[in-house]
Amino acid sequence: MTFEHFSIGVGVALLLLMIPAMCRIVMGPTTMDRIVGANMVGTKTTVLLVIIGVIFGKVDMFIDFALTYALLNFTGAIAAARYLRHKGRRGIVLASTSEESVCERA
Amino acid sequence: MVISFLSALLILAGLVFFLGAGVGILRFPDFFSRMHAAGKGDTLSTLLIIAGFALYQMRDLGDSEASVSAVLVALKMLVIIAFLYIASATSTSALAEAGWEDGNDPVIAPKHENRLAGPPESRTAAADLNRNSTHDSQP
Amino acid sequence: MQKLFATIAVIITGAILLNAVEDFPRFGDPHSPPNSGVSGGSVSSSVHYLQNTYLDTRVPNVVTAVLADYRGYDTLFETAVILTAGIAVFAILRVVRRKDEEESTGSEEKACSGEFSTSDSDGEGRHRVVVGTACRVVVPLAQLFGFYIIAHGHPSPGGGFQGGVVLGTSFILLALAGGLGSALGRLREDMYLRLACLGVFIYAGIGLLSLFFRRNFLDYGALSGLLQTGGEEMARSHGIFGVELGVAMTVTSVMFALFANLSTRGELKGGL
Amino acid sequence: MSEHLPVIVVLAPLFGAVIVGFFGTRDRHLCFPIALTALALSFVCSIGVVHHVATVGAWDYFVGGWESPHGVGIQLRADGVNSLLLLAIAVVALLALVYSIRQDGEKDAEKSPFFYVLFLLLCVGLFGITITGDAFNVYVLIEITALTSYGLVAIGSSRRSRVAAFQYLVIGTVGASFYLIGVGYLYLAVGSLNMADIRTILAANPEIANSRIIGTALVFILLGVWTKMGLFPLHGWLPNAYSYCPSGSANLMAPLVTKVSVYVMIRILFGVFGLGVITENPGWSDLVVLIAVGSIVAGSVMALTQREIKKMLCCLIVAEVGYMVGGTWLGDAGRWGLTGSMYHILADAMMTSCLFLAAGVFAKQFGATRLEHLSGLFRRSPWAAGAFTLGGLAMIGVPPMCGFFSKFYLIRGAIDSGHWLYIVALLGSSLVNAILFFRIFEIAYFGEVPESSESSEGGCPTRGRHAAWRTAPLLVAAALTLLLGIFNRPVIDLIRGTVVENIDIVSMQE
Repeated sequence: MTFEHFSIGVGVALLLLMIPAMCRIVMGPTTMDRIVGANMVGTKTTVLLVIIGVIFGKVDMFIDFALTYALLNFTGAIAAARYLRHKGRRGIVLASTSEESVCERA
Repeated sequence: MVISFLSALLILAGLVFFLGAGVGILRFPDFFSRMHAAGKGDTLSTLLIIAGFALYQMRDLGDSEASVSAVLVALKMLVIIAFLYIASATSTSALAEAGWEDGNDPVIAPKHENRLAGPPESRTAAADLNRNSTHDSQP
Repeated sequence: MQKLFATIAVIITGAILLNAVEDFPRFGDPHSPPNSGVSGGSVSSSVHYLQNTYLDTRVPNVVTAVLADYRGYDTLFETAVILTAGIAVFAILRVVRRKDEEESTGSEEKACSGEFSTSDSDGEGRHRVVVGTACRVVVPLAQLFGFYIIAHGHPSPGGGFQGGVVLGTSFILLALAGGLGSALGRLREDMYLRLACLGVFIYAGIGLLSLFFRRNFLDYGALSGLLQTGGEEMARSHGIFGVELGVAMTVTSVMFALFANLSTRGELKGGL
Repeated sequence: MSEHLPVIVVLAPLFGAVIVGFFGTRDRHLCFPIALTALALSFVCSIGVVHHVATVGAWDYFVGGWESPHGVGIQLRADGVNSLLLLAIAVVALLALVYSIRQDGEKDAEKSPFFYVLFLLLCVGLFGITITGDAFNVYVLIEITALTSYGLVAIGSSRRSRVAAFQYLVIGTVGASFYLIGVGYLYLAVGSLNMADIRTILAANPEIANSRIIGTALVFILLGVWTKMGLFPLHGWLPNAYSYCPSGSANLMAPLVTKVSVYVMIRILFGVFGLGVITENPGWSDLVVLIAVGSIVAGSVMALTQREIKKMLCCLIVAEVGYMVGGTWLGDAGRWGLTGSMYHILADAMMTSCLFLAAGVFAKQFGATRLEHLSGLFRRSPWAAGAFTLGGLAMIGVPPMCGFFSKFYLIRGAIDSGHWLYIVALLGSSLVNAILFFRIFEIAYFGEVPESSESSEGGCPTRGRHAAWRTAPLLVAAALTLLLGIFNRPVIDLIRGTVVENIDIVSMQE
């Protein structure tokens, strides 16, 4: 087994392991949960880009993509956090979240 | 060969931690513990996997022809690692704070509820309102 | 009713699109018309690009050469599209104040345009400390990386659009970390509007230079008369780089302009 | 420099826009002179292009010097039709620009530089679409045109204009993406983007020309272009967008954007797919003529129900688009329908420009936006009234005006090909136009001057301040409407001589 095959295996495993995060994006229950899931998927996409580079034998090229993607992912997460924080303080999300926390507590 | 083996070991360790993060984000009961799983497991697994690949790039360092670009690539991977190390922690912090102000409440065992109610001065009025309403609605 | 109509329209569109799939060339077929030209004789332009790019322009990356040289006329207008988007958003959203209000806002912007303002009036100090400290490390590196991408359009996938996005992101990060005022202190509003225009001007201006050497528009080969080194091929390579700089300027400033105007509803105060 | 005229036509407004954006924010009084200089340069260059085309013949220009037979670079091509359209665009844009000096008054003065930037960029898009010989380049320029149009519609401060701009944005984006899908399919089938190159490939390889990919590409390109021009079932955005935007923008967009889309349709049909598309599929072309008839009828009926002047004019645009699409698809042997459509693009640009300028003058100077406001108005402003009358008569199709000749050629083509329904719709729509305009003439010339006219004048502070700047372009537009009709012969000869004959040569080669 060469390292390329191993890399493909790692990539597939990463994709499979992303499924829980995807589930969290779909299930919620709050918007913040979805953003946490999306952030996790984004971080792993950075890794996947490196792996794709290894598989294609062009790591020097894909490493730039990975770095750019990581930067954009970081900016996106911070922006989402800032944006939703304002929303929550204005009391828009509260109605649904209070019900959710009641359910979980009960 | 040893280096390949070591890097494979690092990558597999990363996958294991990522599995932990995945289980955590799926199974933990409230936002903050899920955040905890995602933040820690995700960051560590990413660092380990990329470190594994960086190590693999250095496998034939003695070969003068390939070594310059290989070292460059490995250095770039280290830059990614450093960046993710900062960025992941920061975004986790920002998201957790946003979640707190958004009105997410941690799930707390009933007997500790009063003790661990969180720093009172940072609680927004909205969160307090939320807390009161949940108290009222409980049987 | 509307939904039903929309569904039917979408299904019909999809059916028409899929109708032709049967006649498509095989995926990755080296003999398909786009890859090798029509069997009737004429060579496809892609063959020409792959065979002659390095000879014509001394640029190893075919995509960059096609983008900025062979089809540079398209890219000029794509840059203009980005400028248009920035100007249009500005013209629609920006809230313009009267004279008496302007004075007060001017002083306010001055107040918060210093260093990373880690303490805000509305008690967000803690958040600003963590994100602000991280961004103090990240932003300069991101900007350096942006310049690297712009400069590396020749050998690797990169260039003005991508590098401009990274540079613009760095300014957005600055705004997220220290408040919009701190970012506007570094890239003022009249500055970024001018920079966006200047980018397109640089692009079109480099193209226009070749007119003075009695060559066609955007024929960078004419620049060899100015540069005096390396012949026409190197002149093309340098021309492509100059053009990428112009694109990067426009993209950077328009990205920041969009963020600033959209996140504050044109007030340019407060924001995220 | 004279060998670069085709590209300078496009570049002059681009540089103008950039310079206005750079210096205009500092000194707002620079905007208008810079914009005027840029468009005047375009105007002069387009005269040069028309002269060259009329004396020498079609003019190819290869951007970047990539003179390759198989479309490596981007080719510009000026021929009998599009050089004239370039001239028309330059004229209409100049008139709209002169009209729009300080168009917003003092209210939004801080934003006026950006109005000029968008205005000039819209001109870049229109000039570029007209002169390019590359199918993908058309898409890029359609995007510029569309984005600037959305901005120019939404720049009006009212809430209605923002809503109209949003509708326009959604539908316009769908149209542009349809065009892009079509071009993508086309490239997949032939491997080239150069229009002339695609034409030769399709003519040489009938098995490609008859494949489903090409058919789908044609359908999507046509759908996209029809959406952009507001043909009948796809016209929903048009009346709101053009009537709720500031009159400075409407004067540029209403006469030109739809006409340029019609031109794109004609160029794609005959420069890329070939005339065979129409003549070999009589069933489909009959259907398209039927749609065009529907567009004419719908536009006329909608216009009858409107009481607002600008909205009525917008509905008439829908009908006019029907004329041109129908004329293009007649498929008559004498090609008179096609000639009529091409001539009508120019004529309609002039007529619509004249009418919209007049409507703008009425709205700005007398606050008259609805028919009943016009009562007795024409006696108070005889010059504007005279110009509006000329424009209206041209729209109806009264002989010495340009509208008559385009209808004459369209009907001649329809008789040749036997599309009687189209003739009926054309004549019926002329009748409706006559009803509409004579109703306006009656109200405006013979109606009672309202008692409160003095106070309404007091309510319009802009009256008289820039009245001369607004009336002068209106008079020029009216004069051009008349002149284009009287001297129609050389224009028709140029259109017929260069393009229609070229099409015949190509279709004979097949």
